[in-house]
Amino acid sequence: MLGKQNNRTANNSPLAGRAEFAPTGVELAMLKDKALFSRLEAIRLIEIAKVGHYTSAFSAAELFASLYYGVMRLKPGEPNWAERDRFMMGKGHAAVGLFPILADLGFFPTEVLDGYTRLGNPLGDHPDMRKVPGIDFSSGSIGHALSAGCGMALAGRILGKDFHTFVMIGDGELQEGQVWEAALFGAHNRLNRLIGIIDRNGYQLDGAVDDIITVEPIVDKWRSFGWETHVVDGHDIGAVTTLLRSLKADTARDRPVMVVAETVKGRGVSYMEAEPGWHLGYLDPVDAKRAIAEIKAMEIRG
Amino acid sequence: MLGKQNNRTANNSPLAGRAEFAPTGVELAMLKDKALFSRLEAIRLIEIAKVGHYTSAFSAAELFASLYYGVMRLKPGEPNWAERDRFMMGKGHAAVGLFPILADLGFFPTEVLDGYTRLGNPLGDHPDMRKVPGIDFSSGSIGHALSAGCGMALAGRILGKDFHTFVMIGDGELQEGQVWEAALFGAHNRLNRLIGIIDRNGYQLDGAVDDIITVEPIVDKWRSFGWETHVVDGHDIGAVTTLLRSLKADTARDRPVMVVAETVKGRGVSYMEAEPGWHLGYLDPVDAKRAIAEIKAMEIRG
Amino acid sequence: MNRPLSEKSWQYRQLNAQTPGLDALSDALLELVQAGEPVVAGTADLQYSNGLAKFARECPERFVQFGISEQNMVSAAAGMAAVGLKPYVATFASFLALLCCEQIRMDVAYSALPVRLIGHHAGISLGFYGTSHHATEDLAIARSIAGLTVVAPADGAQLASVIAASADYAEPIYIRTQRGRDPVVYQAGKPFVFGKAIKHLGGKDLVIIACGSTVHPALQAAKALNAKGHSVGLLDMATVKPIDSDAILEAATNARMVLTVEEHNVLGGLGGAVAEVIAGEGLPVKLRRHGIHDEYSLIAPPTHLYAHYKLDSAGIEEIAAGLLA
Amino acid sequence: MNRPLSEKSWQYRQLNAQTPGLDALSDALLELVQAGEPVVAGTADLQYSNGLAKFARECPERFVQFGISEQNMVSAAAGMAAVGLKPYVATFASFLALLCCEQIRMDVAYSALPVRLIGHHAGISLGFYGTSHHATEDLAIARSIAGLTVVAPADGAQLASVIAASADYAEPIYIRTQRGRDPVVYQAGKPFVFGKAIKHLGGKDLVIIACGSTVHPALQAAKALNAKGHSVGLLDMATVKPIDSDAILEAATNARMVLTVEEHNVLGGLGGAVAEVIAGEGLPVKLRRHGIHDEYSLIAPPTHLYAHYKLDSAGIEEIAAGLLA
Ligand SMILES: Cc1ncc(C[n+]2csc(CCOP(=O)(O)OP(=O)(O)O)c2C)c(N)n1
Ligand SMILES: Cc1ncc(C[n+]2csc(CCOP(=O)(O)OP(=O)(O)O)c2C)c(N)n1
Ligand SMILES: [Mg+2]
Ligand SMILES: [Mg+2]
Repeated sequence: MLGKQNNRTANNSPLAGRAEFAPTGVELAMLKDKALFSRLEAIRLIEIAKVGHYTSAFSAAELFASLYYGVMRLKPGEPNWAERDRFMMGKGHAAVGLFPILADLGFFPTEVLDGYTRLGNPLGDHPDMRKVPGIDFSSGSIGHALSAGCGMALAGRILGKDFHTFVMIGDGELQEGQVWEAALFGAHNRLNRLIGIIDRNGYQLDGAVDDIITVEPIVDKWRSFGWETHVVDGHDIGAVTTLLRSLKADTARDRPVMVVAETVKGRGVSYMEAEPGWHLGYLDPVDAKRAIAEIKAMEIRG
Repeated sequence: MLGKQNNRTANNSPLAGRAEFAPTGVELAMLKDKALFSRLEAIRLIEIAKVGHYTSAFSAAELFASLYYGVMRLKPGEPNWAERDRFMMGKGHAAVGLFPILADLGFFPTEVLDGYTRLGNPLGDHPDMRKVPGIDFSSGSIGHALSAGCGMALAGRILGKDFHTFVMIGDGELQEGQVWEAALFGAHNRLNRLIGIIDRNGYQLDGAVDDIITVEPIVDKWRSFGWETHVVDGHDIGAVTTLLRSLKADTARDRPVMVVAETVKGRGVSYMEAEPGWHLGYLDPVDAKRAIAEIKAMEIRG
Repeated sequence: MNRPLSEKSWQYRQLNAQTPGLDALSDALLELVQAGEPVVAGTADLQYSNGLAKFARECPERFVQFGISEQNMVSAAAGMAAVGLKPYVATFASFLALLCCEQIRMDVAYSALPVRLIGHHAGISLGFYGTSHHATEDLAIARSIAGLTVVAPADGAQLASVIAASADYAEPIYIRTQRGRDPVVYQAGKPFVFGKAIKHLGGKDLVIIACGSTVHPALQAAKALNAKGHSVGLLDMATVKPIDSDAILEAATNARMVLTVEEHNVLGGLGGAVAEVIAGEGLPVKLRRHGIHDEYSLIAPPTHLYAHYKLDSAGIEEIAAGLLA
Repeated sequence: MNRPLSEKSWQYRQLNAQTPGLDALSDALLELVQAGEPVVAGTADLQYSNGLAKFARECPERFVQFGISEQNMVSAAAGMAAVGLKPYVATFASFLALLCCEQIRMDVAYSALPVRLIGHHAGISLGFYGTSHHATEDLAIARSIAGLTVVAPADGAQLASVIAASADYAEPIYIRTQRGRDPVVYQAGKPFVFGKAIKHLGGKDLVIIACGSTVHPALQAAKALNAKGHSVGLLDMATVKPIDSDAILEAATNARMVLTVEEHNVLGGLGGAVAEVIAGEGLPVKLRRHGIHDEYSLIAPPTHLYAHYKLDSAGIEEIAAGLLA
């Protein structure tokens, strides 16, 4: 289990991104549709709360859709199924984009969405594993998720299970030291069924990551920490799905893998893409309408 | 102050290690002597405590001697002198090798050493800035020191001072996430008067660092975190002193620098060098005598 | 999309402008800078939440942005203090008192350095952000750390007074604040005295002891009950540590009952501190500790939570009336 | 250097063999493994200090070495528990309860996962290692965290009983222990009941309430005083949370005075918990809280510190006698 790493270099996955893992045309259309759905629902839910993280959810919409409709092994009717793939996110504040997907898949009734953030409702700004079927781990305090994911992946090995553990983290999140503790631990223990995804949207709360505390060069950092590292366009849902499937299929890998998903914070709504201050905010229904129109037009835009 | 890094590559210090910074022959003899003195005194003090970190102090003996007798700007009679260079260490458990040096330099009376770890004495297993003149920052909880050093270096800049801040950290210490938070912060803020030194002795408490949680490749990690990084034989006190002096003199550097000092845990005592379990322990006076003889013979060994 | 957005839409960077109460911290710090104090202010990627964006704009050379690295922030602040600066560092109370608990103890409190730790959005004031963003443990944690002064100002004016008074205060301080929307309790400019409770009302039947966010609603509740013929007192225990034992004992000697009200777990915080004083004297007064009863708050907008947990004036009045019955 | 070393010399790896009391933890865990429990044990580069080296040797496939990454250890333990394991993770109390306070709250306690956190070498038992290695705040911190059970066994036998009882316990637990050199208080095999104080002696003048390291010396002090004609009781409050209010109230109703003794700050810990119960009932009993009086301990070998801070039997007797005078 422990020990020095073998000679396979950090980035030589023979399967990575191979065409055989690509979604079919029908699948691809469905996946794109689900990513739009996630965005549209996020707008609807935030209207209930009157404040929310639109842009953090939008940058991750293709990632959520790809994972839940195209990559992960799930039984929505049995949320605690022991063999399921796990997903958790350090950037828990993007949960508003994930809840609609979980409801859509049948983890819980869609009516629950309508009470988003209201007293007694299980759905808040951050995902809560004790309250929400389908949520594998709670978050909200940025930086814990990769550690929890290491624990899950290691437990899977100890229990002889073959599920995969996916952990999404923000690029600002890389400033939390605990992420690097987990990075060392995951590499040392060769947690080869652990797949991290960095939502590299370039922004955090107070501004551009590179202005706040730069985390570049991200790829060099993860390679130097012993992770197989790939870069992908995080809005090209076909490429994302192909890559993640191929990484799941690569049973010969001897280490964890990190996917750097290049994304745009606020993707789909022009003024959010252009104005990083939108990390948190509220859209008056008039503006929401225009945002919805833009999102619906994404399909055409590309 | 903030912003992207310039084009000077991570390792192109034009002055690093240049001969003009080398200690003279007389100096070199004195420095070597002080490193032996540190080890011998550590043995004496641990006999008072009846338990101590011999080997952590021995791997750092040349580093302590080089810094305090050959590199740092100090006024032992004025321990709070605002212009002094600062030193702190995350591996505070090696303080038993530093206290004798501080006393030798006149920071406090040497008699204080004789009460090491006794009730009411300021000297314990870890350095305490509130109690011990010459100690610039307290430690004992591994992982804080580089952050404190970042704060000092930044404060120096804000206050317009030109002192240097030296931070020694253990190789096991690199497993603490806070070290990597500080690494990002120091690089982002271009703390060019911050000089880190990793005592790369290969061992931590429970065994070899590479067996516990590997931190290799160390140099790649620090470079990918934006630090100018050098490797030196940590027991070649001439080379260490030359390098540290040249790094201090390099006023054109635009980033912090990390020196990876390759050392041997327990250096100077053969059975400690061979047996990593000596991280903590006690030498019966009979064995101490043999250890002392070996240390005194180091001068000849080389 | 070139049309400007509706006036009702807003984004994070406008939070400051929308919430004028958030200026209190920056304004007070800028005054210290102007007075020549070697102040630096820092935050961990929350400059709009705590209003330090204003300080950053007006005094960039004394502002430090730490990113999402709270522990590095606290230890680095200690390092800055060791070189002669007076750092004020701010983040959500949960990410300060809990996440940096050990750095606070070792580098700040044990080292006795003049660092000021501002834990804002304390208690359950972050509503539906949930437990990760709630801090109902921070007073207990901060109180257990030797050498750390703990204050919880009730409003922006009192916060400003605390900051002003902190300039000459040798000890490190943990300052627990809300979200910049506090109803006004105090007039600006009132000097703050560390360690002294502020007596608003004397009471023979019951004395309420509150701090921070509960002072205003408790005051309203006390007034309402007094209007109904009861004698209910109110003490603002703005300094939770060192606690003003004299004020507690005076209240406990003159009244039959004491009610502590805090936006915090009823274990170990303000109520715990008052219990220690009362039990230490063996006074026969009955103490009721009100707050969050050792559970995790539900999620909801903060005002809904305050109503649910009876931490608004109506709720406190109900609790107090129950004791008086 | 080929001659073997003297028998009096020793190194870290021999600590286990030198300190048989350290086997208690590993032995109890190995029993659970043998009973088929999905137990894993982990530590953060301290396997010889807590004796888990034995577990690691005998059951390597269930041992996890985390290196000097305590926070990763706690969150990863939560992740393991979420997949069905029962993780027991151990490190010095200061690096667990303080350094990982926020991870404990969020990932373990709020998530209600069956993680067992063993904070060893608590209090000032690390003597001249100093404040960084002392933990006189951990009980206050752990008590403030909702959903966390807090126990402080007095000796190896009680620790073993706690571990055995923990197998079927649904809640997360913080277990505060010493350095494996505790004088014997309990016989092996006594079943441990969470939440129930253990009454050693009844008392009419004074009841001493202790936990963990102070049970043994307090028992000796009580016996010595009783031999001198006093009536001094002793309760072992091994479960600090949830606290056994009934036992406290019984003691406080029958005795004139209560004395809590803890190797912990007198603010917020065992004494704080007892104060909350007593003041909550308005009992006129006088409570004296003894422990570390909101200061940082000096450094010295532990026994010297216990004498200095009056936490050994002679010191406790002196404090109690002062109250009885
Ligand atoms: C430990 C912690 N510190 C601070 C915060 C407040 N916070 C919420 S979102 C955020 C920025 C996150 O940026 P990034 O990781 O890049 O995520 P993005 O939303 O851009 O995907 C911050 C600082 C938090 N949730 N947790
Ligand atoms: C936060 C923290 N965790 C654990 C310890 C206990 N501890 C003391 S020394 C040590 C090993 C240090 O190894 P390394 O950093 O390599 O230092 P070395 O002695 O080898 O120079 C550990 C784990 C500590 N002091 N602080
Ligand atoms: Mg981002
Ligand atoms: Mg080492």
